[in-house]
Amino acid sequence: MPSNPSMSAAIVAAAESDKIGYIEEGTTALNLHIEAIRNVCAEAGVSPSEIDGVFSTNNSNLLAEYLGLHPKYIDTTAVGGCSFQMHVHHAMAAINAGIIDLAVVSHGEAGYSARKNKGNGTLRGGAGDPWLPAAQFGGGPYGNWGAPSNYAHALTRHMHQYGSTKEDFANIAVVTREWATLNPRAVMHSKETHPVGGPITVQDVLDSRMIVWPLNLLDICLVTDHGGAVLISSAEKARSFKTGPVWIAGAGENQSHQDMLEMDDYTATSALASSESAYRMAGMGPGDMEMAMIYDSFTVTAGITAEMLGLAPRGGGPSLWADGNASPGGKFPVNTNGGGLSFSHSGMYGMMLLIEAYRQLSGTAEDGVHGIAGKQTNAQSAVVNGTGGSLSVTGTLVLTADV
Amino acid sequence: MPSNPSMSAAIVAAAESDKIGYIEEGTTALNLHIEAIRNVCAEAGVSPSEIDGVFSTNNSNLLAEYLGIHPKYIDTTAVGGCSFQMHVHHAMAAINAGIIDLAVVSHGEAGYSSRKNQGKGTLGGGGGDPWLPAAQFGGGPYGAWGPPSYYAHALTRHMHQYGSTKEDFANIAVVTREWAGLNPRAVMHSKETNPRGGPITVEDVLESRMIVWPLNILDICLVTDHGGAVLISSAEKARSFKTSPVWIAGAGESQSHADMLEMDDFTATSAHASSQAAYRMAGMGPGDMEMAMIYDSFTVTAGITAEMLGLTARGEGPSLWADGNASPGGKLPVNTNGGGLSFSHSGMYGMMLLVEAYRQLSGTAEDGVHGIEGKQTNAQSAVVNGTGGLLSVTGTLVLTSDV
Amino acid sequence: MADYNKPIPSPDPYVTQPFWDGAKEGKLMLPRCTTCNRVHWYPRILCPHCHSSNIEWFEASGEGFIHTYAVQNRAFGGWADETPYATAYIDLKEGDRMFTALRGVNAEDPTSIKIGARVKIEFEQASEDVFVPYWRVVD
Amino acid sequence: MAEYNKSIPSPDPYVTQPFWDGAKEGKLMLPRCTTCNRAHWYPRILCPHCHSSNIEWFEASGEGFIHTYAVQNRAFGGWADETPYATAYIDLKEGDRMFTALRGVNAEDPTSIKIGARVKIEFEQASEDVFVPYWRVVD
Repeated sequence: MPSNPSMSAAIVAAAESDKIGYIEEGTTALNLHIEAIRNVCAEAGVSPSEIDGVFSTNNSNLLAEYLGLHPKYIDTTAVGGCSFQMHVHHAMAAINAGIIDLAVVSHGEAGYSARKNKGNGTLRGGAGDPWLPAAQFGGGPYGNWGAPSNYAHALTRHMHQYGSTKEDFANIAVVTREWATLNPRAVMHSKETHPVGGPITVQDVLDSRMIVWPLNLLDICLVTDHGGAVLISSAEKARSFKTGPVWIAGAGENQSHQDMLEMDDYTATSALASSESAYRMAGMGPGDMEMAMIYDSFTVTAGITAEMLGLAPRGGGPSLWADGNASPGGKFPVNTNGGGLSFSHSGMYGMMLLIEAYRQLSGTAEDGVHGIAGKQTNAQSAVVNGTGGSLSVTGTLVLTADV
Repeated sequence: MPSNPSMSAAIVAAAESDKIGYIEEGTTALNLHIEAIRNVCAEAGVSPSEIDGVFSTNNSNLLAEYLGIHPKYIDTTAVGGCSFQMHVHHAMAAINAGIIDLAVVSHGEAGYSSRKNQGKGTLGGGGGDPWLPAAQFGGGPYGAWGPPSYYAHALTRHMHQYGSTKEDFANIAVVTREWAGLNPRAVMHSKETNPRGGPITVEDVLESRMIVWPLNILDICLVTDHGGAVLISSAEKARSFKTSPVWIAGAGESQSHADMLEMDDFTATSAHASSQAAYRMAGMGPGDMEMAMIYDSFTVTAGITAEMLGLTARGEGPSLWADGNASPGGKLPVNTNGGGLSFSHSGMYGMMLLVEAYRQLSGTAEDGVHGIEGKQTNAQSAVVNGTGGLLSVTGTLVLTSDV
Repeated sequence: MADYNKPIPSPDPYVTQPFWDGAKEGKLMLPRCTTCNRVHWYPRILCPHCHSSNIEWFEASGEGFIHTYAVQNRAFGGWADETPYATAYIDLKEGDRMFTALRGVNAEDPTSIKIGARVKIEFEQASEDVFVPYWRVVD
Repeated sequence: MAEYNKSIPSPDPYVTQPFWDGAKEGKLMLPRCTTCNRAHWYPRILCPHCHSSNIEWFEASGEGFIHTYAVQNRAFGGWADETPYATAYIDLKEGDRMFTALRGVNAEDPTSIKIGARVKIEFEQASEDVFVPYWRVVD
């Protein structure tokens, strides 16, 4: 039963940036944020390193990276000037749930300087703020043009560090395609659904067009249209719907960086931390999982994440897919919808993971009503991992079937 | 003490948009969202009206408006493809705290169609999606150019409906300036801080430049640079800092619309609902509040919100500031920092409200170390309200000092 | 039309096309839910009142009333040439509300404009395909 | 310089100017925290290691090693003319890491590039004020 969170949390310090108001010499929104965080920590007598929850409008990921933090709760809710009251509301719920102990709510806004600086330094805008550290020193000036060109660097390093091979990772794409052939709605289900659909081999992956060495086209997810939604109910009401519940036994989130420039180890992600949180909350471990839905924007994403989730030894991520282990009928089904590689991936694949995990654990894979033979597994538990940004942020869930 | 939220919530349904994948006839991200929400509700056998928490990357405010619902928890966390796992994490904490009973996590992304549509219909972009309903039918085509040009319509309606006057609202600016006169860091503190600073009269407001009738420039907030931060700690640790705690006794949030086109009553905001939630959680009411920090992007924002927070009768918001009631030394101090009207307002003023409320209730107004005589009140409780968008979204907190 | 120097809406081909098609012919087309029989504005693929997908377009009266208004003394782009001008929310005779810039009013004298005043729709051609709806006070 | 057709970084005047000033003179300037004595990259007003604000700029060696790399076979804008080209993360001799496009490598043969290879910085003039750092393999 939910408990009233009143008085479960307190604001323990408040501070401003060094200067406020009409700052004639000019400033940036990022500097205002950082000054305020530094000052509030100084007043409270804590190190920013003790912060485990970051709340801001849009920029929590950047602020945590800038400060070198790895928060357990990240909120970027941005709905205008009341966002900060809502951040306090959200932080209270997170503290009440025992997810975090110390949150920062941060604000930095160069309302006045924006004019002088022609909109630069505002952290705003679709094209991005050209004064962002990553805009000055990240990929753009050097011809990085998107996720594939970033992620490729991780695969190079993994192969160097662990002696893994392109073939190892290509096999992830092959196995994932096997699942797609069992999903009539998968884009790459068959030659009927797409001219290049249907089964593929490791050789097909290696022979496919080289996009960014060492990533071939078939190492890379699709770019589709997709909409999805899930409903989450309180435990009390969870059995009152036409559809059945799948329980959230554990959940966790974490980040290691925002821009890949700040990624410490290119062969590891914060899925280690987020899955540890989720396993701990659930009182379960990787050995208790009967299937996995793993973010596969690229074969390298899935391979590395398998290691982080404790499903494969360090350096041996692709082995999870070897020898039919993760294939249809295998011991440990992975990405049973056909993955972002072969089912559908519109850019933010996390929702597809959720929907498939729900369907598998509620016995309704594929179409949400009944299971399709072969595709429907017997799994009663699943670890579900999402990865965002440039291997930057992760969220991991441990879900269990209703018994 | 926090309790483990494991199994306090369940995913009870999952569904997709009508079509997914390569949609050759094209679609929009908004349509994908709405289709998925409709479908997931149909599968679960619930009406979208039963949803009280909305989670999406960036667009929760729009989705709730589109569906005509008024959620109690709004999360727009957007950190890439893992955002949805994090939404589940956040929703679980909110359910565990008893804030909501049924959350929707929604995803809609026109990854494929966006090429065909030259980036339109994606809900993305700094310049905004030109296919958004509000872009086609809202203010832009008719010369509405920013918050003042929209908010003015609310003041016109308030005066029509309740017989209130421009003088009534102008007095809010006058009283707020009195507080700024006690805050050395207020932009409009005095002639020393700004050529136009120092005390003003109702006549000054009425004679100041007309920006959008019926809003004169002195009815409108400043546009400054500002950074601010607060730290929020668990109850257990709240007394372990150099600074002292101010307790979060109650918190609530709500929304009535996103674009003003969908605002039902131009003289009322969701601060009624969000403050009701906050008062209920706190077990307190408006009569228990000893001061108020009220979002004053415009005099009309503050005036209407005073009614919503239960501090005055309907239609009589500005009376809260009448007869010195809300002035320095008055019975119910309001906006003791000098407000967005005269202290500082960078665009999203909510953080300034929080910082000032913390300082008042911890006895450290103005500078965070000690109270300044006159400015420092004796208040032991405060209602703190933020308003975002176009009178769209509100968050309300009930804070109490440490005893 | 050649001199239409204000922002021009971008009709989207998936939802709002019937409105813009009607506008070309001088007709106000509105969406109505055939399940609950209520009109809504802006156009949607799901009724905001009863969440049905059964939405039809019909030709509306083009009549309404001023719900509230403001006078813009400051403006940008093409609208800067027209200051002061009055913007308003219009209560449609068929229900729900549209936004507009008012025609047939004296924006120099804001209080001469009356909440509740009767208005009729008219369309100004902004480009070959886009006719922007405006509302004119007829009282 | 006149023909520099790739995207040019926008130096910001509040934090990174010493770097760009150094670049004009062919020097690699790095920020270092004088409290914990560690260099960091990208430039900050707060040390990411110890959160001190005591940051100074110093002239670094301009030497480093390839940490990892990729070869871009697909590209946009000015970079499209240079495909395939190798991008890399460089471990700086003084600590922390920069991103770059590699000079002095054969990107046609990706595996000929070696992780751990020694690199030195050089600067290409992109505009009057902006000299973009690149790293050349010297092994």
